[in-house]
Amino acid sequence: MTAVPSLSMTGISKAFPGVRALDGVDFECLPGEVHAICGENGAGKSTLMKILGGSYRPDAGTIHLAGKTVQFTHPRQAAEAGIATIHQELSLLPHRTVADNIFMGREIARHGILDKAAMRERAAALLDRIGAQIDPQALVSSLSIALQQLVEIAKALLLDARILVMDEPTAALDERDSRTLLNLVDGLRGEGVSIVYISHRMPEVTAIADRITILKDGQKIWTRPRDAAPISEIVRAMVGRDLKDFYPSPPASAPGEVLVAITGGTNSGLQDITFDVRAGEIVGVAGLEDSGKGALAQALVGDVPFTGGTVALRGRSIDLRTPRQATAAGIGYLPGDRKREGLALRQSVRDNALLTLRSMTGIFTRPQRGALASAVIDERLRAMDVRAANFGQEIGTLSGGNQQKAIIVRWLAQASDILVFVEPTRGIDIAAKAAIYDTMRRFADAGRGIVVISSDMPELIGIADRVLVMHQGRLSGAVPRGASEEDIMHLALGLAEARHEESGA
Amino acid sequence: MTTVPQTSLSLRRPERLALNAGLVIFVALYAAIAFLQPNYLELGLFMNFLRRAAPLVILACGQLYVILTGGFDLSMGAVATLVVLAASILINGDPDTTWAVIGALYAMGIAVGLVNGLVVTFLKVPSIITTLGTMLLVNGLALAWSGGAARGDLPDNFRNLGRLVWRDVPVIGTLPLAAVVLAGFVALVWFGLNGTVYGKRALAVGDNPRAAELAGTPVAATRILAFVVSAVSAVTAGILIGGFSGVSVNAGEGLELQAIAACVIGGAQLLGGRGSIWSAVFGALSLFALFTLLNLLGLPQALRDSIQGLILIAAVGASTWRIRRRT
Amino acid sequence: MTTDVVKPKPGLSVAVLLAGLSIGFFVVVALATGETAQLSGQGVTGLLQRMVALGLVAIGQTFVILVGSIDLSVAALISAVAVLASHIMQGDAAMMLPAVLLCLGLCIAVGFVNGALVAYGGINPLIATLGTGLVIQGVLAASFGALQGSVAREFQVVAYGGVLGVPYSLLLLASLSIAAGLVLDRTLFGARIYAVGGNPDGARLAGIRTERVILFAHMVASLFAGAAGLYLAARLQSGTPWIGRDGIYDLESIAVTVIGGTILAGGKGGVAGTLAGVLLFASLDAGFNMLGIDAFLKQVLRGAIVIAAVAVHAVRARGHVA
Amino acid sequence: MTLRGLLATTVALTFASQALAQDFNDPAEFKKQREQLSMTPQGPEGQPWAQHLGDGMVDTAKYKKDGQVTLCFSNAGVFNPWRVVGLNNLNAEAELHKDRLKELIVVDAEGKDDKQISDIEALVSGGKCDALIVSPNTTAALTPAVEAACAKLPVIVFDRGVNTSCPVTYIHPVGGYGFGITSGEFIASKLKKGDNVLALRIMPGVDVLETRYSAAKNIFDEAGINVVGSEFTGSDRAKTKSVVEDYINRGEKIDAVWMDAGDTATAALEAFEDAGLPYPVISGEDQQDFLRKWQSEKLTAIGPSYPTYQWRTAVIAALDVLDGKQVPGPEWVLPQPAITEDVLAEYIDDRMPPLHYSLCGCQELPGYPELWGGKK
Repeated sequence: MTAVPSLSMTGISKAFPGVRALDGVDFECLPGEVHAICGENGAGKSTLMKILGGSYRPDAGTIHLAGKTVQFTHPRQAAEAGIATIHQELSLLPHRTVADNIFMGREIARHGILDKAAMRERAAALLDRIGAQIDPQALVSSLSIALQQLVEIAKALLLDARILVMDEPTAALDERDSRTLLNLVDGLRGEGVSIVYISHRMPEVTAIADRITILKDGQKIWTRPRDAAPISEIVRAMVGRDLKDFYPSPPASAPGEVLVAITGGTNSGLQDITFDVRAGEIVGVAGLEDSGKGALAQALVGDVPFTGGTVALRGRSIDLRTPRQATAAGIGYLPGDRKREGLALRQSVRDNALLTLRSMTGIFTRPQRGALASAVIDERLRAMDVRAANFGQEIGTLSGGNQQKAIIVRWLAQASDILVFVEPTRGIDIAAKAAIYDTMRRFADAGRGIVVISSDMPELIGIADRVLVMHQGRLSGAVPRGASEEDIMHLALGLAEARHEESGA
Repeated sequence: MTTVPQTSLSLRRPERLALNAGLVIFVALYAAIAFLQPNYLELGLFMNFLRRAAPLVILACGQLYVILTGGFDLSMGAVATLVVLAASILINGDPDTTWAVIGALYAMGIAVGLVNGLVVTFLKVPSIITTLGTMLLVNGLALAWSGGAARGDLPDNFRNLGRLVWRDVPVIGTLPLAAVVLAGFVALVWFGLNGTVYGKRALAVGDNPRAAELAGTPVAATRILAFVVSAVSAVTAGILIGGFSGVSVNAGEGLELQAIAACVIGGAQLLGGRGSIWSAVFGALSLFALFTLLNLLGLPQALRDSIQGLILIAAVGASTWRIRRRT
Repeated sequence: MTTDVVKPKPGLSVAVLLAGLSIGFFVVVALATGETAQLSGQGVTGLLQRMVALGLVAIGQTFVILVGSIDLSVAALISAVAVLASHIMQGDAAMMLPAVLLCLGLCIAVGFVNGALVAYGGINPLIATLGTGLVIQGVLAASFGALQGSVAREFQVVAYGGVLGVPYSLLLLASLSIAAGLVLDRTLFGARIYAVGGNPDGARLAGIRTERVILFAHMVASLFAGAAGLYLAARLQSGTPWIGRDGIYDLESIAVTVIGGTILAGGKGGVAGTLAGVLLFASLDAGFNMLGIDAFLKQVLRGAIVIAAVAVHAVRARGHVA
Repeated sequence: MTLRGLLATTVALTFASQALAQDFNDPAEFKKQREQLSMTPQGPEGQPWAQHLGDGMVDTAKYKKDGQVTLCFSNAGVFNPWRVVGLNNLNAEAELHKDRLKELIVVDAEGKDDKQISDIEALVSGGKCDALIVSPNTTAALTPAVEAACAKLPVIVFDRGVNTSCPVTYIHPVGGYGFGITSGEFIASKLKKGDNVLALRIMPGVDVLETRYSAAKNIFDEAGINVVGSEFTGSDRAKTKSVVEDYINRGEKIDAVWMDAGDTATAALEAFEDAGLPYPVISGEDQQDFLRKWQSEKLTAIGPSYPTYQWRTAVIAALDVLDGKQVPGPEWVLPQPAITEDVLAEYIDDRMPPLHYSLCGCQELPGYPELWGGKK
């Protein structure tokens, strides 16, 4: 292709206090091209995109759009230049309608007066174009995360952008919704849109991208066409070494006694959930976005409790009405949305790791006594290989992987029996992923159990000893280790009744 | 972004700065006072300064608990007023009942704190509205009970708490009882935040209540306790105010905003997650030193408000700027 | 994928419910105490007139709360405007226009300072506006001696005149309410306010100059406070530096706004709810008078009602509030 | 930038204010009140609330109304102890006239001008009232509302006035200058030229308080007494005590304390006690706590007053008007006695609460002393 690149960034550098985020990075994207950027967290992907989106100003380097030099000082200018960004974190207004959200910042107005009818019509048309059956008049807060993601996409399309930046657009989506999205991307490519695609999901990247660029430590490693970049190459370039043993090997011995048994668990989002978790076992839970797998996690940790059925821990019936009760019973929770539900961002790494211990001990406990002592928790954090210059630093400054490890330390310190992981590696780079999988395996091998709920099917297949599949609030079946993605999808779509049903072991 | 060792240094600094900000402002203001009026360097006058600042410092400490957990307590001033009026009515001139009445006052304070905490946590009414409501309610109750004016005098044993000054104390010369109460109270609230796990729970709850809840923190109890501590500190301050100057219907007027301002000047962050007991202590001392300085300067009364406003904005602006600079 | 269509006007139902309760209370009390004259046109006009000053301030407060900020300086600004207006007019009708313009200019300036401190200075709005309020109050009290005067007789028509039995002040409140409602619902500015209040980061990424929106919202709030100040000057003939503070317009305007269903975090709510909250306060005032409730007990009841009124819709919220 | 701008404005306005400060110093009024202080009141002996100074009377035959009547009272508020005692007086006086009074409707404006205007409008339009008593929150603000009420029914105004002559009568004691004259002259008589007096005031800008200070200041200036400071205390005891302590700590010699209201007088005295200093000469008011302290500590003191018995007068006047009797008017000036050492003992009543105003004229009223918070 010899077309003029619709986007060309050359020699982009950006430094933050103490960190060289980008160092002379070149990047270009042709019209009708999907160009993926891969790299570990901290490699500089987001910074590069924030510069493109006008949120940051580069220290050095130039940006050309269709050959013309541009300089952005506010996201608005980038938007006006035809750059649309779909952000990793949803930026919607929950109390406003879908139409209001799609037109946020770009309302159709004449002399400052909104033309609501026109906006509704165009919103409906846009939603139609991406195949989303969403009423433009619906409140965003009434939509599922997946539908909200589609609203985000509609928002970006509104611009008729020539350049579309998608930063982990499938992070919140399940397999089916992800496929819809990838089809959409394909369609946009056909319309001549340049798409910058950022994702940690390798299969997705190799399926959709025309070219792939690898960033590491703020520098570009290489840019290659898709065919010249097999996954193993990509991973090696990102991590700087081979990652052959990505998933830990399965346990040598069979699972032990039943740790927790749920019988007939029911609430507004769940029906008749019956399963158990044995000592030494990692149980995966798969399902589409609205299958109830999130509700299952919330019920297990007492956040949105079961209203019917029984939960027994080591044979004893227990109540799980609040997260505190679940914690006391030995069930720990690693939420999918780390920033909103997992971390106190302005507190230190150490404080976050100690949060549960401190919460469950008596209120008059001395803060430095026994397991609460800084030295003890620091040792645990080091053992988990949480990388921070100092465990007294605010956890908000750490990478996602290190944050996730700190939360794991929180529950290890509490000596929980069962850990409920939701999307344990969402937005986490590959090296940290491997470490987290390893920790999960070791945790289970020590005679404890894990329930891992994930939308990342290769992950479930790789880590779980068996996978429960949910469909419309029910368990539609279970598959043993070694099952294929197709088997799981079949159950998740409700197409088969318990093909691989098995009784607990 | 890769973490480079330097960042950790710059990240650790704010903690120390938060402590120092209030202290620095206080030392600067007190130095200015001493420059204008050198005898303020005498221990006796410093003790007297502490005696008078004691109620505000105590209120700020209580307010800090609530601020750490992410809320506000606007009802403190009303509680202090209630305490003064209720004490005069209940003691009714009989010094023998003083200690029993003080117990009853704390019970009332705890009741107000519980109401605040329960309404905020279970009825989900934002604390600024809840405590505005209880402020009106408690103030109204106090006035209705007393009929709108002081109903009796306080006996000397009650007054002594805020008024008594021991003279000829070895080493320090004079020692006001209020300063002892202050030291004791600060030690207690310091212990609450630093000597038990409560302080860290409160910070986590103020920072991210949802995350804290999912990590097993008793969020409601943590919040409620903060309001109770705040109310208890308002009772203590009320007792000192009543002791210092006697009964009046406006004993606590406006103290809640001063307490919030004090915490903020000392470096605590509104809406939670940042601050230490020293933010409250030195913030309050700074604010009180400012009042004293403005008195000494003999500026027109009205302008003192203006200057207080400017200082408030400047102090918060400076700490905002510090936080911004490192992110 | 299916969508449950949740209709987007929950604010209106809060408003209707609240207004209904307020009117119901007023009517029941009037009938029970035999004060049927209060249900006449004149009585109702009197009830509505109790809404004007607080209503004006509260509409402005609604703008800043919607944008995720808050304004504690309104009380001081009301006093400042009332004092300044009467000082400039000195009873001279010819000075009406200059006085009004100058007052509104002052409001714009104060709103600008508030907005700049909050939006560009990043200072917590409670502290920023508490600070500017203190500054204004101080300057005002210090200069009060120099700023005496009274408004022109002709200007008092704003408060005491009317057409067909409807006071101009009510028409003023009604028209400004409708205008404010339309601005929020139908204009670009309104949409931006909801966007910035609902999700400041998202709004910024969507290309909205969030700082500017916050700045303008503060200017609107100050202008409405100014309108209230001018109305009070007309009604009271001259301003004193305490009318704002004595009226507790700062905390009361926040309370009625929140009672009306606008959430303190911003991004949800509207003028209709706020007005319903104001009507509630007016009905309580009038009703308590008819019932002859003791001044102190009134305070107790009002405190309890503020909490209860907010609790009614807050209690359904999931998650934590601070 | 903006901050500096604000500061500049602040400073500029302050200087302007000092240059242009409004004059609460009216020599004619000063002279008039000085004369009134020494006048012999007319009316029943020993009942100062029914007495008046000067000769003016107004005819009220046109308001005469037979049978039981309803009185309405629009109160500015009960935001200080003086008004609390006053309201009790008014209620108790009404109690005396049960046979004539069908109802006394009291509405409270909570210190808000705007509310008081609405309250008056509602009372007038309610049609229940036969006469209206108004204690205005501020003079100018209430004028239009009172004017409108005058057109419908007889209006009696007391305490603060209104800028209209339409009320049947305006009841008030001699006034602020009188208060300042009594206290100022006493202090001047006890001090030497060049001695220091500290003035403690409630708040600036309030007419009835500013005139007290201006009168006293005139007298101090004449006598060559040095006013070391004039401080506002907001009627707050803690603040009063702190302010006085600050002056003492400054090493200032304070020979006398002048106060424009006595509710924090004992707090000011405590500052001297705590510092181990002798009590200064002091002018307070007629509050019980001050009088008791005066007696027990043998102070050199005076208690000028702004008597709360005027609240009784308002009801008396209203009923007289409805009886068609002549009443003193258009201003009903009540005597404004001061408590001096000679009569101190008779004003002390140990049953009463500390902030009870001794010149309430309420000792004979039904419900005394419990209604005023006293012990039996």
